[in-house]
Amino acid sequence: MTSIKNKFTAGIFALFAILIFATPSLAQSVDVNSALNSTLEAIGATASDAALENGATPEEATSAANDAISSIVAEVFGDRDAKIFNTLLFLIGGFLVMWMAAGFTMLETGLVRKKNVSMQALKNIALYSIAGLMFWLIGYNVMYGGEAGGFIGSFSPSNFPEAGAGTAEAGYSVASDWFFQMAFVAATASIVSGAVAERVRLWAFLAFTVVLTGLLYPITGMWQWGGGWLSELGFSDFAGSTLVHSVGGWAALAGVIFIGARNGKYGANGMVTPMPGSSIPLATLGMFILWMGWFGFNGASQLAMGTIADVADISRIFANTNLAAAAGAITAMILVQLIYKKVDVTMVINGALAGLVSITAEPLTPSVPFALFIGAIGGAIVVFTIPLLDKLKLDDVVGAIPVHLLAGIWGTMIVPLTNDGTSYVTQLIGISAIGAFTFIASSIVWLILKVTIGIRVSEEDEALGLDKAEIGVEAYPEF
Amino acid sequence: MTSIKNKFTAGIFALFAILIFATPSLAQSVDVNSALNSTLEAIGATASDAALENGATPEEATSAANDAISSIVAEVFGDRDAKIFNTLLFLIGGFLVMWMAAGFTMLETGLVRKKNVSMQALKNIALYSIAGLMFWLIGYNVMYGGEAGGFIGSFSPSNFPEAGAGTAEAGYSVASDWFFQMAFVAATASIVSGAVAERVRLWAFLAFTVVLTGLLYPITGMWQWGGGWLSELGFSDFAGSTLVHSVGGWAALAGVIFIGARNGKYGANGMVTPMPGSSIPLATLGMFILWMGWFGFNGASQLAMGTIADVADISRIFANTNLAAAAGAITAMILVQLIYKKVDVTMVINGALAGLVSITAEPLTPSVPFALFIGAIGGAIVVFTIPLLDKLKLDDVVGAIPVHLLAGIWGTMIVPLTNDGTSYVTQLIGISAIGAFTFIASSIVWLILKVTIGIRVSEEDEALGLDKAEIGVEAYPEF
Amino acid sequence: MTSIKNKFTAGIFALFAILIFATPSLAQSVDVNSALNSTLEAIGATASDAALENGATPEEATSAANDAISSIVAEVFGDRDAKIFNTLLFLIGGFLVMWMAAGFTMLETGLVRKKNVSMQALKNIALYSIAGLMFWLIGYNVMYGGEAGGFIGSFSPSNFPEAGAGTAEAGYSVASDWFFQMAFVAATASIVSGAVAERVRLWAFLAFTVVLTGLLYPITGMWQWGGGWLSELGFSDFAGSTLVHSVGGWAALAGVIFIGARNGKYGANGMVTPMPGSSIPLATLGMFILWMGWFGFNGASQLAMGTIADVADISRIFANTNLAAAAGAITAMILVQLIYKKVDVTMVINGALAGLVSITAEPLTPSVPFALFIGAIGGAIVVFTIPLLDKLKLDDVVGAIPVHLLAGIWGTMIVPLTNDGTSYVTQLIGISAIGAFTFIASSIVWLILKVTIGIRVSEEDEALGLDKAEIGVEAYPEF
Amino acid sequence: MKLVMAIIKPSRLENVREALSASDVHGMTVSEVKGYGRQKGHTEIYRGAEYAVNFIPKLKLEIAVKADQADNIVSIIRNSAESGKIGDGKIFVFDLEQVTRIRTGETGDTAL
Amino acid sequence: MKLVMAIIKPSRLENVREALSASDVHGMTVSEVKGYGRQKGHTEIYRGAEYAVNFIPKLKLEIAVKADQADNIVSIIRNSAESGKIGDGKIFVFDLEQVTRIRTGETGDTAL
Amino acid sequence: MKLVMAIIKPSRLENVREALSASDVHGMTVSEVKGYGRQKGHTEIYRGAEYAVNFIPKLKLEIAVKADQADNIVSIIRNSAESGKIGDGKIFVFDLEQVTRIRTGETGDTAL
Ligand SMILES: Nc1ncnc2c1ncn2[C@@H]1O[C@H](COP(=O)(O)OP(=O)(O)O)[C@@H](O)[C@H]1O
Ligand SMILES: Nc1ncnc2c1ncn2[C@@H]1O[C@H](COP(=O)(O)OP(=O)(O)O)[C@@H](O)[C@H]1O
Ligand SMILES: Nc1ncnc2c1ncn2[C@@H]1O[C@H](COP(=O)(O)OP(=O)(O)O)[C@@H](O)[C@H]1O
Repeated sequence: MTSIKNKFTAGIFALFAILIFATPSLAQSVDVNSALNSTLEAIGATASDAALENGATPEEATSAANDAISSIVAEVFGDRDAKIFNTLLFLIGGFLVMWMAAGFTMLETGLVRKKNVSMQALKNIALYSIAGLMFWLIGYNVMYGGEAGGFIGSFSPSNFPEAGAGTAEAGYSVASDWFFQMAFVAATASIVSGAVAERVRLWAFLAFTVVLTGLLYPITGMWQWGGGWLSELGFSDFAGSTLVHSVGGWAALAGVIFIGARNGKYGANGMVTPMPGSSIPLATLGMFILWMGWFGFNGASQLAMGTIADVADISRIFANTNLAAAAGAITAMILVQLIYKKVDVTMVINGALAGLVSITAEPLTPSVPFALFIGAIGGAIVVFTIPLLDKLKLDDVVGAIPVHLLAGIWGTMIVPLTNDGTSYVTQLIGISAIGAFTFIASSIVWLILKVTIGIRVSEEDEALGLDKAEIGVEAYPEF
Repeated sequence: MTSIKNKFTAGIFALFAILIFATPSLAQSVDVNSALNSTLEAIGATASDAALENGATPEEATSAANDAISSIVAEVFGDRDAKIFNTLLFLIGGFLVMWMAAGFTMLETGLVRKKNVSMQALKNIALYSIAGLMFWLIGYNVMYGGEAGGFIGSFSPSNFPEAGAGTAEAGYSVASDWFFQMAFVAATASIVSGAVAERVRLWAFLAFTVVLTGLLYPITGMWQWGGGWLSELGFSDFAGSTLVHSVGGWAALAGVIFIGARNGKYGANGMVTPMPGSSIPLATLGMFILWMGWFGFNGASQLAMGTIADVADISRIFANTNLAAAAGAITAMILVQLIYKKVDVTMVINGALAGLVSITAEPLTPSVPFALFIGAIGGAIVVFTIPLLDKLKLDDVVGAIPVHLLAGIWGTMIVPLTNDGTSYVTQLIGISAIGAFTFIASSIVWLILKVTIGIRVSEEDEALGLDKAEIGVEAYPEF
Repeated sequence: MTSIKNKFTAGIFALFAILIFATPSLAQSVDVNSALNSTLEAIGATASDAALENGATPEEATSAANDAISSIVAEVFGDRDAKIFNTLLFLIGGFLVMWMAAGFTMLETGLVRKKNVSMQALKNIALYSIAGLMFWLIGYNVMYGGEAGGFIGSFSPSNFPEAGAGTAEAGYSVASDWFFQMAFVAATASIVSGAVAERVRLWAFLAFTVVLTGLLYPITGMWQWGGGWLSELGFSDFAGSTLVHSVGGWAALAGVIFIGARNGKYGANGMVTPMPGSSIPLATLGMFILWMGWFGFNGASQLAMGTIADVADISRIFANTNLAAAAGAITAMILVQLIYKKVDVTMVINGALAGLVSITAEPLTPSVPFALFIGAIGGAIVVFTIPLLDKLKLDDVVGAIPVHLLAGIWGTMIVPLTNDGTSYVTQLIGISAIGAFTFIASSIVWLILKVTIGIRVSEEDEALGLDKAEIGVEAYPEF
Repeated sequence: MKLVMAIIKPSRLENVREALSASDVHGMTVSEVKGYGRQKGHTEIYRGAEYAVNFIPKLKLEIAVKADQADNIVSIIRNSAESGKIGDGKIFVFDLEQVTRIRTGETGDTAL
Repeated sequence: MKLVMAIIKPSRLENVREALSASDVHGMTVSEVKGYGRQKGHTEIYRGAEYAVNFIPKLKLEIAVKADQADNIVSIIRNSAESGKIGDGKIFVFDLEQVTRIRTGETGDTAL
Repeated sequence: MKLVMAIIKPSRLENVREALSASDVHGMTVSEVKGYGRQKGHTEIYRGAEYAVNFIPKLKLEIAVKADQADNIVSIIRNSAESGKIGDGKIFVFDLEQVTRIRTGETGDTAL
C-alpha cells in the first residue's frame, strides 16, 4: 500500500506542480494549491483505504482512489469556476446597478426646474454615499442576518473575509454580494429623491435616507430576500418590483403627502400649473443609463452564472427586460399621441421605466409576448396615473410614484400568470404587508422630521430656488 | 466485475454528490447533475464492458472506464465554462452595444439645434424600442433562419429556450445572441435618425424604422452573417462596417435625398448656412459612449471567449479598435487645423467615429500600424467629405453619411490588405450588392411614406422647431 | 524514454490543438469529446507504458496513467479558464477605465466657464487619443520592458501576438494588459487637462501630453509596476494613488505654475474672484462616471481573477473603493456645511473623488472602518486645501491638485497602517522620488514649450473664450 | 402714446399678466434682465472663495399704450407686482412717438 | 436722433439685417424677448396637464438713427420683417436725446 | 429724469459697476444683447462651411437718473467702459417721464 500511496503522492505533486506553474494568479496560488494538494492526497488515500477495508483488491482500491481524485479535480475546477462566475456576475451586476445612481441623477436633474438642479445633483450624490454607509453599518445584516421565517435580522456591521482569504462558501464572495445589494438600496433612496424634489430640505431628506437605507428597506427586504416570513409564505419578487421599487414608491408617497406640493403647482378649481424640467436630453440620458443598469439589476438577480442553465436564464432575462421596456415606451408613446395629439417625451421616458419596473418582479418565466404585455401595461399605467396624481394634488416631480410604486405593484401582481409556483393571494399579501409597513414607518419618520428640524424650505427659498438658497452654486450660471 | 461496476457507481455517486453541493447554482443544479451522473455512469460502464468484451484484463477495463470518465469530466467542465464564457461575451457585448443607443442619442441631441432636441431624444428612444420589437417579431429569423447560401430567412418570431432549460447547443445561449444582434440593428436605425434630423415627421420616421429593423437590415444581414450567398462567396465583414454602418448610411442617404435639406441650409450660389449644434459637451459625451460601446461591438463580434485564443483575439480587437479611433480623431484634428486654422471639435468627434467604423470590418488581423492607418484614413474621409456633401446639397445633420457610409465602405474595401482569405473583388461585390439593395429598398419606403402620410413637417413647424410643433415639450425651457 | 516523452508532447499538443480549434463556439461537442477522449487515452497509455518500462507493477502503471490524465485535465481546463478570467478582468477593467476619459471630460467641461467648454471637450478627446498612440509607440515598453530593479525600459512599439495565436504565457493576453494600462496613462493626462483649463494653448497642451504619456508617466511607472528600483525597495502602490494620480497632480502643478492664473482670478489684497463652472449636472455626471470607472481602476489592478481568492479580493476592493468614496463625499459635505453654511456641490464632487484617490494606493487590505477613515481624510483634504491653493494663487480650475496630488500622497502614505509588508519610510521615498522626477521633468517640458511655441493664449482670446478663439465652435450657441 | 417699462420680480409675472389682460392692454414684451437697486446683491461661496453676487434676476416688461392709459397701467402693474419686500422693482414711463404694426402697416393708436 | 425699436419674429432677423445693411444703418443691438399681442399664446400639455404658453419668442432690435432717417428705417424693417401672418411684431420710435461713442467720446449724429 | 442706456463689452461690466457705485447711482438693470456697429462680425467655420457671425455679445445697461446727473453718469460710463478698441459700445440718453417704485408707490426723483 505504501507504494501506491507514494505513487499517489508523486502524482499529486505533479498535479500540484502543474497547477503552480499553470494557474496564472500572482500571489495566492501557492496557498490554494497546497491546500488542494493535501486535500487530493487525503481523499485518494481515504478512498483507497476504505476500499481495502471493505475487502477490495488492490486494483479496486487504486481505482477507487483514482475515482475520488478525478471527482475532486472536477469539483475543484468546476466549483472554482462556478464560484468565480457567480462572483463576477455580482461584480458586473453591481457596477451596472451602481451606475443607476447616475441614471437617477440625470433623470431627476433633467426633470426639475433650472433653479433646483444643483440641489438635485447634491441630494443624489449624498444619498448614494449614505446608502453605502448605512447598508454596511447595519442594513446588510438587518436584511440577511436573520433567521428563516423571521421579521428582522441582526444589528451589526458587515464583515468581509480578509484579503487573500478567498472564501466563497456561499458560492460567491460575500463582498460581491454586499456590493450588489448595496446598489439596490441606493436605488430605493433615489426614487424618493425625485418625488420630493424642489422643496425638501437637504438635511431632512438625508436624515430620512439614513433611516430608509439602514432600516426600512432592509427590514422588508429581510421578509423576502433575507429568507423571512414572506419568502416562507411563497411570495415571489425576482428582482424587486416590490422590494425595491414599490418600497421606494411608498416612501416617496409618504414624503409627498407630508411635504406638500410645490408652491403654485395646484391652483383653484383643480388647475394644474406644469413646471417643465430643465433638460430633456439629461432626462433621456438618465433613462438610458437606468435601462442599461437594469440588465445588472434583473440579470444579476439570477444570483448565479456557474452553470449553462444559469447563464441561459440570464440571457432570457436580458431579452425580456429589454423588450418590456420597449413595450412600455411604445405604449406610452402611442397613448399620449392618441390622447394629447403630441408626444410628450417625458411620458415616453416614464413609460420605458415603468416597463422596466413591471418586468422586474418576474423577468425570467414570461415568454416574450407575456413580457411585452407586462411592460406595455406598465407604460399605460404612467400615462393614466400621472394626471390622476395631479388630481389628488400629489406633487410627484419626476413621476416616481406611477413608475415605481404603481408599475411595481402591477409587476408583482402579474407574476402568477407566468410562474406556476406563485399565487395571486400571496402576492397581494406581500405587496400589502410591505406597503403598509413602509408607508406607515416612512410617514412616522417624515412626521418626526417635520416637527423637529422641518422638512420643507421657506416659501422664499423655494421661489428663489434651492440652488441659491441651500447650495450657493447655480447649476448653469450666467454672466 | 459487478464489484467494479458497483465501485464505479459509488464513485460516480460521490462525484454527483460533490457537484450538487459544491456547484453553487441555486435551482438547476439537480437537473444538470443528474444528467451528468447518468451520463458518467453509462460512459464508465460502457467503456469497461467494451474493454472486457474485447478481452481486456479487469485492470484494463478499470482503466478504460476511468479514462472515459475523465474525459467526460473534462468535457462537462471545459465545455460548460466555454459556453458560459461565450454567453457572457454576448451579454457584456450586448449591454455595451445597447449603451450605444444612448451614445447616438447624446451625439445627435448635441448636434441638432436647440429647438429640435426633445424630438431627437424621442426619436432615438422610440427607434431603440422598435428595433427590439421588430427584431424579435421577424428580424432575427429573417436574418438567421435561412439556408446556407440563401437570400432571406424565415418569417417568425424568435423563440428562446424555457427558463431553466439551459440549452446552449450553439455554444452559447440563444437569447444572449439575440440580445447582442438586436443592439446592432438599433445602431443602424440610430444612424438614419441623425441624418434626417430637424425636419422629418416623427411617425414617418418610425414607420421607416419598422421596415428597416424588421426587414431591410435583416435581409442583407442574412446574406453574410446569416450564412447566405455573400458569405458563401467569401465576403468578409467582421463586425459590420458594411452590414451595420453602411446599411445605416445608405438608408440615411435615401432619406436625406427624399426629405430634402433643412430650410435655409443652402442658399443661392452654393452658399451654405451652418446650423450649429445645441451642445458640444453632449455630443462629446455621445462620442465617448459610442467609443466605449464599440469594444462590445467589435470585441464581442469574435463570438466566442471560451478559449485562450479567442480571448486573446478579443484583446487584440480592443487594442486595434481603440487605436483606430485615436488615429481617426488625431488625423481629423490635424487636418482641420491645417485647412481651417481652427479645430472644429465636431469634426474631431466625427473623425474618431469614422476611425471606429473603418476598423469594424476587420479589427482582428491588422497589426497596430495597419489599424492606425485604417483609422487615420477614416478620419481624413470625414474632413474631406462633409463639405462635399454640402456641395451636393445633401443635408446630413450629424455627419452620418461620411462617418458610417463612406468610412464603412473604406473599412470594408481595405480588409484584404491584412486578411489573406479575402479578395478586393469580393469585397466590392458585397458592398455593391448590399448598397444597391438597401438604397433602392429604402428609397421605395421613403417614397411610399412621402406620398402617403408625408415625411416632412410643415415649413412653419420646421421654423418653430419640432419640439414645440410635435412634442409640446421644449428641451431647455425658460421662464 | 525519448519515444515516450515525444508521445507525451505530441499528445499534449494534439489536445491543445483540439481545444483551440474545436471547443469554443459553433463546433460540436461530440467531435471535441471524441477527439479529447482519444487524446486522453493516448496520454494515459503513454504514462502507463512508461511506468511499466520503469518496472512498475500494473497497479502502479494504472495509477500513473490516471494521474497523468487527471493532471492534464486539470491543467488544460483549470489553466485555460484562469487565463480567460484574467484576460477578461483586464478587458472589463480596461473599458471601465477607458470610460473614465468620458468622466474627466464631463467633470471638466462642467467646471469650466461656458466660453471654454468646447475647448475642454476637444482637449480631452485629443489627450485620450494621444495617450493611446504614445503608449503603444513607446510608453508600454518604457514602462514594462525594463530589467528588475532598473530605471527605464526599452524604446520600442508594443507588439501583440498574431490573431488566433492564443498565447497567454503571462497568465493573460498581452493586448488586454496593454489596453488596461493605456487607459491609466490617459487618466493621468486628463488630470493635467482640468488644472490648466481656460487658458492653455491647445497645441502646447497636446505637446505636453505627448511627453507625459510617452515618457514621463512610463518612466516612474517602470520604477514600480515595471519591476524597477522602487518595487525592489518595497514601495507599495496598489492601483496608483502615486503612480497615476500624484503623477498627474505634479504635472498639473508644474503646468499651473508656468502658465499662471486665469486673468481676473486673483485681485489685489488676496481677493479671489470665483469663476463658477458652466454645468453642475455635467460635473456630477463626470463624478459618477469616474466612480464607476474606479471599480475597473482598482478592481482590475488585482491583475488576476482566475482563483476564488482573487475574485474575492476584487470584491473586497469594490466594497472598499465604494465606501471610501462615500466617506469622502459625506465628509466634504459635512465640512462645507459647517464652515460655509451652504453645501457647495462642487466640493462634494471633489470630496468623493478624493476619497477614491485616497483608497487607490491600497484598496485591498483595509477593513471597512479603515477604508472609511482613509476616504474621509481624503474628503477633508479637498475642503481645506482648495482655498489654500487660492491663497497661493495657484489657479487649479477643477481641483485636480487637491484631489489627485494631495489625496494621492495621503493615500500612499497611509498604506502601512493596514499593510504589514510596507513601511512609512519606503512610502515616503517613493512619493518623493516620483514627485521630484515628475515635477522637475514636467517643469522643463512646460518651460521649453513656453519659450518656443508658447503655452498661454493671448489676453484677448482668454477674455473672448477659447471656444471662439481656437475652436470656432461655441459649446452652447444661441440665435 | 407711452411706453411703460417695468422691472419686476420674476415670480410676479403671472400676476401682472393676468391683471393687465383684465384691463385694456393688447400686448406686452418681456425680457430677462438682472439688476440691483436698494436690494443689493449678497455674497456667495464657491469652492471656498467668497464672491459678491451683485445682480439679481428680474424681468423687464415693455408695454406700449395710449397716452391716457399710461397712469392706469402703471397702477395696475404696481398693485399686481408688489410683494412689499425690497427688490420689487420700478416702473418707467417714456414718450412713444410712433408705432407701426408690421403685418398691416397701421400706425399710431390703432397699431397698439 | 431717434431710437427705432422693433419686435420681430426670430426667423426674420437675417432678412431685416440684410435689408438694413443695404441702407445707411451703422449699427444695431438685438435681444431675445418673449411677447404676446394679437397673437395670443396657445395651450400645451406637459405630463398630462394643460397649461397656457402665454409668451411667444421674439427678437427685439434697437437701432439708433438720425432723426430724418427714422421713417425710412421703419419702412425698411416693416417690409423685410413682414410675413403677413399674425405675430409679425411692432416697430416703436422714440426720441433719442444724446448718443456717445464710448471708444472715442464722439457725441451726436457722428457717434451713431 | 433721464434713462441712460449703455451698450458695453461684457468684460467691462465689473469696472463700470464699481465706477458707478462710487458715484450717486442707486440702481441699474442689465441684459444680455448682441450687436454690431463699426465692429462687424467675423466669419467662422462649422463643419467645413464658412458662415458670418454678424452679432457680437454685448451687455446693455439701463440706468435711470435725475436729469442733472445724466451727463456725469455718461462720462463715468464712458471712462470705465472704454478699452480703446473697436466695439466698445455706445451710450444713449432718453427722456424719462415718470418713475414709480413698486414697493412704496413713490414717484419721481425719490423713486430712483
Ligand atoms: N436707477 C435705476 N435704473 C435702472 N434700473 C433700476 C434702478 N433702480 C432700480 N432698478 C431696477 O429695479 C430693481 C429693483 O430695485 P430695488 O431698488 O432693488 O427695489 P425697490 O424698488 O423695492 O427698492 C433693480 O434690481 C433694478 O433692476
Ligand atoms: N402693446 C404692446 N406693447 C409692447 N409690445 C407689444 C405690444 N403689442 C405687441 N407687442 C409685441 O409685438 C409682438 C407681436 O404682436 P402681435 O400683436 O402678436 O402681432 P401683430 O402685430 O402681427 O398683430 C408681441 O409678441 C409683442 O412682443
Ligand atoms: N446705431 C446703433 N444702434 C443701436 N446700437 C448700436 C448702434 N451702433 C452701435 N450699436 C451697438 O454698440 C455696439 C458697439 O458699436 P461699434 O460701432 O461696434 O463700436 P464703436 O462704438 O467702438 O465703434 C454694437 O455691437 C451695437 O450693439
